[in-house]
Amino acid sequence: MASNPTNKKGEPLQKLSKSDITRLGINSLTEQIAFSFERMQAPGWTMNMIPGFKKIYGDSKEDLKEFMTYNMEFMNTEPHMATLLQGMVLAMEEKGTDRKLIQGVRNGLFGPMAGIGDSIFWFTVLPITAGIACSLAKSGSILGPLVFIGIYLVVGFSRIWFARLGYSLGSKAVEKVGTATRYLTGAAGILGTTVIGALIPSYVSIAFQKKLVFGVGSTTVQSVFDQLLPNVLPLAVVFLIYWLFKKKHVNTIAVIGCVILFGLLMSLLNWM
Amino acid sequence: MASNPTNKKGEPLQKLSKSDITRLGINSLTEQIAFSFERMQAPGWTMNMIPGFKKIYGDSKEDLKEFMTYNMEFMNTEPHMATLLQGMVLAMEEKGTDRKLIQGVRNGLFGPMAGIGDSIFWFTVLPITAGIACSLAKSGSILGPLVFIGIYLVVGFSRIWFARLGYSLGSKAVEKVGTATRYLTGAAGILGTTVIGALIPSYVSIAFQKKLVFGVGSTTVQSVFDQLLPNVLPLAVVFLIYWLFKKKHVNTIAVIGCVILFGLLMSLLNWM
Amino acid sequence: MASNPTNKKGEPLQKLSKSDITRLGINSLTEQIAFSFERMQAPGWTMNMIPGFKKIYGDSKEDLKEFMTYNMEFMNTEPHMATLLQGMVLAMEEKGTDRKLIQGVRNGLFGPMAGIGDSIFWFTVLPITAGIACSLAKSGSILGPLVFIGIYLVVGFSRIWFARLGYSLGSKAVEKVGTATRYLTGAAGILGTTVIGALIPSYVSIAFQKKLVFGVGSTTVQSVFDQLLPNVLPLAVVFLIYWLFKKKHVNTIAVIGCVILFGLLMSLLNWM
Amino acid sequence: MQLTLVQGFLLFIVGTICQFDQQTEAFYWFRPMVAAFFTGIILGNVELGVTCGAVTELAYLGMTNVGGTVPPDPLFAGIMTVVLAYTTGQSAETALGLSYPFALLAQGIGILFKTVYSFVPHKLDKYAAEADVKHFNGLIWGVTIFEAVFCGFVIFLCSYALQAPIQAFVNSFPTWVTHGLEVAGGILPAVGLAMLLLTTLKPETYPYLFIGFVMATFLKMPNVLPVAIIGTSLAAIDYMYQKRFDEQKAEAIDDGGDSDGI
Amino acid sequence: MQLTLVQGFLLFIVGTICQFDQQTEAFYWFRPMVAAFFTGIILGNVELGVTCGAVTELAYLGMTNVGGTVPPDPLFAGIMTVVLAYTTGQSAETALGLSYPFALLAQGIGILFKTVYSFVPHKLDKYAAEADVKHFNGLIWGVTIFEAVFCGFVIFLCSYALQAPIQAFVNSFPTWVTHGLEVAGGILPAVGLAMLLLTTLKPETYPYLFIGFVMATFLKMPNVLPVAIIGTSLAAIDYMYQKRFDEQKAEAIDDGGDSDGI
Amino acid sequence: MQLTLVQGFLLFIVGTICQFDQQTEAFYWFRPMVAAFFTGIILGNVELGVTCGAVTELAYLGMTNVGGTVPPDPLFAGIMTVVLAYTTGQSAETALGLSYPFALLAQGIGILFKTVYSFVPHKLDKYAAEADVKHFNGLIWGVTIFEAVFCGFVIFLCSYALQAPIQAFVNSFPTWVTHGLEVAGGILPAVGLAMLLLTTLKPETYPYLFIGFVMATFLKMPNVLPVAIIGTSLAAIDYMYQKRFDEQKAEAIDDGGDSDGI
Ligand SMILES: OC[C@H]1O[C@H](O)[C@@H](O)[C@@H](O)[C@@H]1O
Ligand SMILES: OC[C@H]1O[C@H](O)[C@@H](O)[C@@H](O)[C@@H]1O
Ligand SMILES: OC[C@H]1O[C@H](O)[C@@H](O)[C@@H](O)[C@@H]1O
Repeated sequence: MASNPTNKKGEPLQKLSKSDITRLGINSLTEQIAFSFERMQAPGWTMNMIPGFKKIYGDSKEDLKEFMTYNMEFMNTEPHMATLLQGMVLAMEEKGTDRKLIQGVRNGLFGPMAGIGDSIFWFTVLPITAGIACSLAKSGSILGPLVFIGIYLVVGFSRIWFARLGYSLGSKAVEKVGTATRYLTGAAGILGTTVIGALIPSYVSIAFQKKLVFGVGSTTVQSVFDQLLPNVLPLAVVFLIYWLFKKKHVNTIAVIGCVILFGLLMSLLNWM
Repeated sequence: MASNPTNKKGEPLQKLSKSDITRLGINSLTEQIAFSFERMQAPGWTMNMIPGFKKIYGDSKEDLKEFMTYNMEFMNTEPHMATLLQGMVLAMEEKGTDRKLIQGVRNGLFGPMAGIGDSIFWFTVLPITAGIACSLAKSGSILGPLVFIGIYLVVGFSRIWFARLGYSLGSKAVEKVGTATRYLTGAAGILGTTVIGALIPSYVSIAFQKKLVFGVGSTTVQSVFDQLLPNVLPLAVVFLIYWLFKKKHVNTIAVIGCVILFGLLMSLLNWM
Repeated sequence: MASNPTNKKGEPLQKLSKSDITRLGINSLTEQIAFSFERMQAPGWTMNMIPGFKKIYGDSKEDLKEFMTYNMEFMNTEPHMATLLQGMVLAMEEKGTDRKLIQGVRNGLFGPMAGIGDSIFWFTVLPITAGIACSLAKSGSILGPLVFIGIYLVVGFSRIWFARLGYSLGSKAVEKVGTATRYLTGAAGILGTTVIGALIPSYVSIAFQKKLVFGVGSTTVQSVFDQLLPNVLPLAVVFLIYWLFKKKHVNTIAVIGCVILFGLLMSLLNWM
Repeated sequence: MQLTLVQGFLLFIVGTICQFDQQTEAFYWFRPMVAAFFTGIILGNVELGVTCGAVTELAYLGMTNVGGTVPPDPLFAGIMTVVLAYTTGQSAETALGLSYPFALLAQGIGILFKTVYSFVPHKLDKYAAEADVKHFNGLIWGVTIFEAVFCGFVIFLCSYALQAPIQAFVNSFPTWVTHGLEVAGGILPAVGLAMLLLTTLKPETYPYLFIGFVMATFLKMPNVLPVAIIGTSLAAIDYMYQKRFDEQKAEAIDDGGDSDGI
Repeated sequence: MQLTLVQGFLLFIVGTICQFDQQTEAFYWFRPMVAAFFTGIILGNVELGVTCGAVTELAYLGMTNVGGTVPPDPLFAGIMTVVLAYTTGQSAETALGLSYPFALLAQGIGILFKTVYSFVPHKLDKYAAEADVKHFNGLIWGVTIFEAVFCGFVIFLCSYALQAPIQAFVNSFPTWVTHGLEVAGGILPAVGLAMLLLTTLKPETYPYLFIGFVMATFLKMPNVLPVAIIGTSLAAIDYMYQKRFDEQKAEAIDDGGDSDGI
Repeated sequence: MQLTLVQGFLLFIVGTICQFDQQTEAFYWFRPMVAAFFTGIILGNVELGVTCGAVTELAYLGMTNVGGTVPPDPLFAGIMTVVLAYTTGQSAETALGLSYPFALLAQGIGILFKTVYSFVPHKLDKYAAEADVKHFNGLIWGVTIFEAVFCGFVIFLCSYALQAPIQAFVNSFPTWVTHGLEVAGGILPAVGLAMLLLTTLKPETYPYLFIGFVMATFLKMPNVLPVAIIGTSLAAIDYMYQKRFDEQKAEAIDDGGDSDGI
């Protein structure tokens, strides 16, 4: 790390204030804007950080160019985790950290962080919030949607907190950032995988028709699977698709297509 | 450790016989005698060990003075664990171990040992014994109380065994005492915490009235908590009180007072 | 290890082909042939490997003598695991490994490997296969036995795969064989013990008669045990027999005799 | 009952706003629970909106765009379930079934946009190279708002303008097709989960997948929170061991170094 | 039915003995199961004593004096439940409710004694400084027996002498007060548990708290034994790892030292 | 119904084959599921065979010869249950009870053979010392086939030839004996499990025994597969730690060695 880093104009870098970080948190509510399959979240990711970057580097066009360009690389993670990473990036920029290193941290983390973020926000917060709201809403009470909206306002603005967390993590020595993120991704992996394991039986529903029997005898097909291991079919389907992705590099659209064809076929055969 | 330790009169220390230790175990049935909030178990703790100490140190008043004085410091642990510690103390006295060290071991251990002792005797032995006795007693059979009394006779006199265990642990090199107790408290902590976790839902009962609904709609308040996590209220209450103790240093009587006020309030509001 | 090992005739050792190993796998379907309490599986174990050994050592009677003799020592393990060990032994023979070492590996492994093999084949594959087959067969459908026979054809011929696995393990440096088997037995122990723990309640059935009450009161005897811990009797019986084997070195036939006497006694007393 | 033009227009506005939220994932207003609530207000039957929202929300819980995928659209499902329950007088459950084709339609639109918009980053690269923040931000906001308005307009069409023909088209589906799509819908969440496994599943985490699976299969839990609690607990236990491993190593190195002096 | 003087006197004796046991926690005769049994014998209705004992024991299971706290008194609850069932002819369950105020009364007395007795250790310090074992022991036994006899006497008052006025006083409580105290009684065990957590809860043990909690919430167990079994198993697993860590370290130091020679 | 001589003879053949399979444990044709199926075919009532096979298989699941023990014989149980259901016209469950003595008889025969055959390895030692493969293999196959044929013949006797007298003998058992044997049969699987524990139970694996036990006691599982899944998961977690311990050690040694140079 350079002692007393400067921008290309030779001016010393400025420090970000707490309100700059708060603003980053609010900006990043649009982190996923202009999403496309090409670069996914790169546009929003870059845009959100521009005000903070300008604060640090002043109006040096040269620096801004570099910054915008290297950030426009492919990027996709869970939005709250994106905010956290944005905080880390700005903190490292502020210290004049080598951009190779910043890129390394970002590219190494967005995948694993997506894992934890999705486990938390998509797969734990959403079903619990929805569960509570639905139980309130069942009889038509507006308390249901109001609670839902309320919780998600908090979840939305929690980005401010994630921005701060990321900023303070990023301010640590680079080495410590490494250790911290290693532990984080380790823990995240365990939590995420456990939750996904539990979601398989409740999210994926696939079962043979109740009345479907083997040609001979009256035992139903589904009962045999249940005898083997309840929910074995959802488990198998998830692993099958996982394998298609991982080993066969099939793309998502193709998989979705196959699923739909499979559904139609099963319906036609009257098997499911 | 001094080679050939003596008492203040210059007489060599004596060894305790097995029956001395047995006697210690029986004595310690009164370890909690004269309990007060000031020093809790210190009186009984000290009293129980006097016969053994006299055996070792002869009738040297000087030594006895010192012994009684340093033992009258604050002390509170689960009674069986106290017996174990008493055994350790006498063993170390017998070896002429430095009293600073003895005090260190005692003060370092009585807290964690309370944890394991309470987990075992208050929170595992009692509910199980009670459960069995109640199931026998339900229809009025005296087998219930007899079994209860019988089990607790064994539990009471098990102190003899604890005294022996403590004595043999204390006879080991001080260093090994350290290692052994470290492992012991580690394991104790895990066992104790697991059991406490399980007791929360069965011991603490707090729930909103069955018929209490939110102003709008007919969903009951309690059902929303159950939807979130069954037994979440008992869990929350335990953590709240834990936090009051730990961070706010509120004293027990005040907490009990608050709980009673809270109960009265909930009753008045007809919420619980 | 001798570089360029030879047989007693001074001829260089030959390599086994893939089909030799396949043949070993098929041969070992009879690994348990001529079983007696004296040496248990030693005869089949030895016999199965003779063709492979002859391939390596040619028709040197001297070598074959030695080979057959040291293999005729006591041997008992789960048959599939035996196949795996046979593969390892032939691989080591092929490398001219010292026979002391081969014997060491064999004698060190057949016990632990029996543990894992039995856990897998007797205690996991069998109940699951039987469960599925029975659910299909309940209404008389021949699908039941056919599925059973089908699965066990696969299980039987899986020995070919085990032979290959063993052969490739045995071809590794002896040191690595050591590490691999250490991890293997560790993992095997955990899996096996977990499964056995679960089988206790479902395989062992022992309970007092429903209507048996204590002399006084109407609480049934069995309900008290259930109150203490469901399935505590099966657990206790397994530990009792385990203790008889381990500490008292009682032999199996005697234990079975006692169990039968106990059953008759309980029946006579009308307690069970 | 018929929708009035004003209601159709208001739905256009709500649809646009919620769709914008769906693109940014800012406040989760694109979830059926919220979108259906707003629709209920517009149609003058809040209770219907809330009830349909609850039913639809639960059915679409697994429909996430994890990993950038596009599932049958929860926003369209939320709005159209209320609209169809309102216009046909059917129950929330039946309306949920009827709204499924609209969710598929919107899924198609979503995929289209995310594919076509692949030209956007290339333009943005150019602006970035010139540090032209104004055009950079302008393009980003422009395309996003365009997609939102477009979807809002489709909602207007489906609910008001083309009500009759669209419904006719939908009704022309034979039952086996509708049912087949439902079967597929039940399986679709597996795609999101498999996608997620691509990032979280490693040799070290495999065991935990099965622990979670077995818990959910054999314990009666109201939601996934208890599993998350256990998952966090197991992660914490592992974290402590990993930390001790590292400390150990550090100490060992130190001790190794120190030991020279002995 | 009325109690006779003899019965009142015998209750005084049983009360004194059991209270002494409560102070020393020697044989758990202060638990309702035992105290109620003795009371039943005295009242000539063993079966009633046993039944009331069972009901009260279960209700007061959580009432422990862990950490030196004083809960609503299980001894008074045990005795008075039988007495009240006997005198009022009510069921064990109803009598349990009626006995609650007496348990609170005794709780008050207990707290008072343990507070007032704070003077005792100071005196004992003096005797200790003089190695005066006789007075040391004398004071200890004296104050303990005094408390026991005092409580025995209160039991005598409550059950025999002041039966009528006390009951009148108790009956004057409005229902909301009695119910409120019951609600509080349900929460009180949390105090003992929280207290215990002060010693057992550490960063390393947190996960296990939740494992225990989830087990108890979602498994149907007759008591806490299965959790204790699992807790012991987990403790054993952790113990083995901790031991290996230490061995590793020791070896590493040795090896480090040895390696110089290589 | 009576068996014909041809049927008796066919049962002899099936019995011999399945018994040979029982001795080698090659294809599990000695399990009731298969043996009863074949018997059903021979008796011309496949459905009866299959149904009896299912009932018997479940009852004998725990009857394993783990560790070289000999349990009540599943093969005889499988065949005789079908035969008895066929001849007496009783239900499968009743026939299962009646077949129990035959399973005990065959258990006795099995123990006898495995004891008497202890002379075999001594002979084999001699052949081995002479590298006489021909006689070595010949003796092995000879004794094995002899045992199989012998058992096949006993099946022939039980099912056809001595039908009447054997049944008379069996019926002469008082109920308490039959019931007593059933009680013992329920406990017998404990022997196999205890035997297995001799090899798998170590200080390190103790905890897992209880984890498995608690799972099976408190979760409703159709079979042992979920426990095997969890067992594998726990084994994998432990494996990862053990591996890290070893790596750590290796590194520590290296680092210790390297540190000299610092
Ligand atoms: O999976 C990571 C991430 O992928 C996409 O960007 C979106 O669907 C997000 O909601 C998700 O969190
Ligand atoms: O908590 C430790 C200890 O505290 C007090 O001394 C008593 O309540 C004991 O019963 C308890 O075991
Ligand atoms: O227990 C090991 C082993 O023992 C005997 O050889 C047989 O019963 C086998 O089936 C078993 O696997």
